[in-house]
Amino acid sequence: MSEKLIDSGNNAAAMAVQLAAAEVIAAYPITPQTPLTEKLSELIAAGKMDAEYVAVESEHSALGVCIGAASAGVRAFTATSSNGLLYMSEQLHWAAGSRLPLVMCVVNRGIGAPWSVWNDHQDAMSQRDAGWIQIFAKDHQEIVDMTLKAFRLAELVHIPVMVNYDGYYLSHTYMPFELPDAQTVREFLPTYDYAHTLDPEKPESLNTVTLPDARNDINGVKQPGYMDIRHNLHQEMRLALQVWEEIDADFQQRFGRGGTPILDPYRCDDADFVVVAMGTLANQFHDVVDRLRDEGLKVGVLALQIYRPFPTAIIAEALQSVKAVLVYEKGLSYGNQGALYADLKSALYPYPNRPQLHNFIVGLGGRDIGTEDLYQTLKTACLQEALGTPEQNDTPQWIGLQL
Amino acid sequence: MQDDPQQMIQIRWHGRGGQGAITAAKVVAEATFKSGYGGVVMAPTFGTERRGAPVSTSLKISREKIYDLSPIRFPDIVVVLDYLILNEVDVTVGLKPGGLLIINSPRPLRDHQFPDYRVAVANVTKLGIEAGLRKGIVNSGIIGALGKAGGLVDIEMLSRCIAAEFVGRKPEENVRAAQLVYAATQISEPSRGAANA
Amino acid sequence: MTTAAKTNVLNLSTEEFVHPGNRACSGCGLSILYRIGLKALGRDCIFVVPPSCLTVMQGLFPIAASQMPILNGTFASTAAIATGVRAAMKRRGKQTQVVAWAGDGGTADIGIQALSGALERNEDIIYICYDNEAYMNTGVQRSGTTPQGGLTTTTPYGKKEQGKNLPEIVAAHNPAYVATCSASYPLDFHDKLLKAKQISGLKYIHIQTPCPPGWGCEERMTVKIGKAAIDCGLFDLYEIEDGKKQLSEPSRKLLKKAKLPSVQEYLSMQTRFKALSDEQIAVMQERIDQKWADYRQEFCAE
Amino acid sequence: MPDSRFKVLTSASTSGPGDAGRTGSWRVERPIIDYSRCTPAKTGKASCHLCWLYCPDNVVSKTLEPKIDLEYCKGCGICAEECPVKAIEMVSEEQFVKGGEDE
Repeated sequence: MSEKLIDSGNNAAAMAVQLAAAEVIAAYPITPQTPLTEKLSELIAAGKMDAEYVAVESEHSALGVCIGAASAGVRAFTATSSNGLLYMSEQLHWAAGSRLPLVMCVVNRGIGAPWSVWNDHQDAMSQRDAGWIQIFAKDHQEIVDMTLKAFRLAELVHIPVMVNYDGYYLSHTYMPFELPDAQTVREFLPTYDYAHTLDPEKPESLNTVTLPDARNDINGVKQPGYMDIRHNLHQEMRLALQVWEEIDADFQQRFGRGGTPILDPYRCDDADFVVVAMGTLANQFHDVVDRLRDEGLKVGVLALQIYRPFPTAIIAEALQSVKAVLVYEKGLSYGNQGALYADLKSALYPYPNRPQLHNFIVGLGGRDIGTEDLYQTLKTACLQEALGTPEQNDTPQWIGLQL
Repeated sequence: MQDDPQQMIQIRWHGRGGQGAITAAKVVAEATFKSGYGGVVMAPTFGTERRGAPVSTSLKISREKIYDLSPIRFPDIVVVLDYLILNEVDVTVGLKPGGLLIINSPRPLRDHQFPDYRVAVANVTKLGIEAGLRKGIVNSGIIGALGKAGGLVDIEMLSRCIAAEFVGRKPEENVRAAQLVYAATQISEPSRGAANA
Repeated sequence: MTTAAKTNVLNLSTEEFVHPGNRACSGCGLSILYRIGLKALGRDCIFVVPPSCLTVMQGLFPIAASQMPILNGTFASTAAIATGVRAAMKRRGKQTQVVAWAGDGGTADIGIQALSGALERNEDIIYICYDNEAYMNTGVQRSGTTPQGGLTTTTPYGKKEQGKNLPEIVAAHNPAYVATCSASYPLDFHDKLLKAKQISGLKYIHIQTPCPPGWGCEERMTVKIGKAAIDCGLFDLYEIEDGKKQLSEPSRKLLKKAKLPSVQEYLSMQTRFKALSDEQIAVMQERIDQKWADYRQEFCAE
Repeated sequence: MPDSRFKVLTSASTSGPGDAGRTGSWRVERPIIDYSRCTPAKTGKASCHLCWLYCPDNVVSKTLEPKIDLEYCKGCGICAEECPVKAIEMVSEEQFVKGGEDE
């Protein structure tokens, strides 16, 4: 039986991992992720979850343990935040390159220096090119559902998946959600399978040094070079979008929730102005949109649910004919612009009637994102008839600066 | 206020690190959720919590799903787990006129003059000891004051949720503390006659 | 103390697990170890290997020079990855031996954090460090175990600091088993592996591994030089079980000798030590003499 | 189960000889065994076999007349150095070059 309960986002994630029957958990404490792995260690110690908990000495080792376990044929899980994610960066690339179907929760937090324990998206954005699928949850229900779907996606396409959710806004916040029934989850999520499981009876040497060029194997069959392997990762990561939609459809049939695996629009149908954001920030815009709609402005908000692979065509189709797209994000590529903004701009470039684009940087290192500020900046952007120079239009606006 | 589905009730809790303000807010969140509120969001102070330092926690309650998780700026109710915090923190910041201020204090109600607000006072610390708790355990007791003055959830539901939260940690004594406080809480109406929040 | 059957060259298995025509250098000490070590470990093993000469020796995609299942991993995480493989074996109910096999850089330097963690948790793995006393795979840079005075490409006038005593660092974690070996005594290594397989918990084996290009010697001298290091008492073969240290035969027999050959003989066999001054060599000799004086006290009093 | 639409290319190598090609070509000196001195060959009894034990490249056989696989022998000379009866001589490969400048 599914169960309705109220709990923290970290506990929601832990319960999803328990339902997914991950068998090896390795993690290193870091705020605000810590309670998630505390919960898993507690579930395992209490015998409520049948798994190995490995208390490792670093995040680098945490993902190392998962790489070992997953390569040896067992479903593994880890979680981290911020500098912990950066510390395991090398392992992220490694897991993707060896096509390990891992799932990791990243409880998003700003990166030091200076130290900040508060939320933004810079940690995840810094790893966008690692070859991991990156999805962003907006509430506890999505944490649970996305985590379960992430395991299935990872294991179908053999690409690791990072489930992102906002530190504190979700991790430490209590809100209601529904926990699916264990038996139905078992039916939804088949048993773990890795294409190259380490096995003394079928020995293979995994992740061997690979030459720039294709090379014949001992049977004279041509095998890929490094670039071919990486091209395949890219191609299949693009193809994973489709699989993600299929998984969502199946999930919806079984659990009654879903339908917005890639884009989650709110009042976007006839909108002239569309806000694009990820995570809780997108939800925070609901009230703002309602208010501006009441004032007669045709505004909507589009939550981007999956950031890598970037749903280039899907989002461009959705936005190509609106007047303006306003990208609000909690991170940026320093010295340039918001990473999401730049991605969106490039996705829309081939379309002749592409909309105006504006970029807003908010909430870095946990800076309060006032709903009133969102309302004011959005309203101003919508009413702004006289446009500035291309460079001015393209320059990100920082909201909430205090100096 | 419960009849309007759009209405959100926002409660801000002030305590000290280690006093259990988060646990108290969690219990109330659970109780309101179980009483049929579909939107309940309890967000603790974000960041580095340290024992003894003032902390605050926010609880938003609504019939509908809550999308805005930003911190509470204009609370309807403020709960203070230790009256000494009144000297350190302006707990009434943003509190709507006519809003409710609940204080754990050994002093009588008349010593806590807030003309714009309804004020509820109980000696939660003392009643907790009477209920059989260790000195300084106030988080279960203060829920009784909120139950009495807030009118959101009945004391039976609150008691059930307290018992569930404190499993293995003197659940009966904690429930008794809440019930003693419920009975002892004294309430004064705003003297400046502001509208009810 | 656990004992294992004494293997000799005649009863040593002729089953081979490493193919000829691999990429190891001519006269490679590691190759001797790997070849003989696999005979002891047998087929029911999974290897975890960080970047090292072994990575290259084991073959370039799509050809593997070894017949074992191998997981090549990142440099710093050998012991962590091995932990994960072991956890998976436990979940799958398999007794498969998990063997981490790394160089001195991967063990003493970049990999020491993960090793220390695995030691503290007493993971049920065999961790083998083949110590050729510098980063040989990348062209002979100093490592934490490069001996004082040793020439490398990053210590062009000789290393100033003393090398880390890694087996002692490991032993301070109190793991199930610690042993030192030499590539020049492959049968001693073979039998220590047989013993390690019988012990649960973390088994650590540290092997001094001569490397002709790195040490500056003729390829044919690999075995001779390794033996010289032991004969002069510089490097000793021992086992530590239940916290008790015991010298292995090639070193134990030195206890009976009144005087050991001078370290100079060993040093002069290799160009890497040509920058050492007479004073430095004298200090080195003093340290060795003191160590053996202590050993005689420790082991001959029993 | 992986989705059949996905090829999942990785670097997973399978076992076989000669990853580095015919490493016999690395040799500058060739080991030549004098069976009249070699202990097992001379006595006809399994004995010694140190050339087999120490060979890093698995190219010496553990037979009464030890054989060296010259296809892969890298010519390190450890066998010659360790042979207790000096039965193995390292001979310059130049001597085995067929023909001469005319060819």
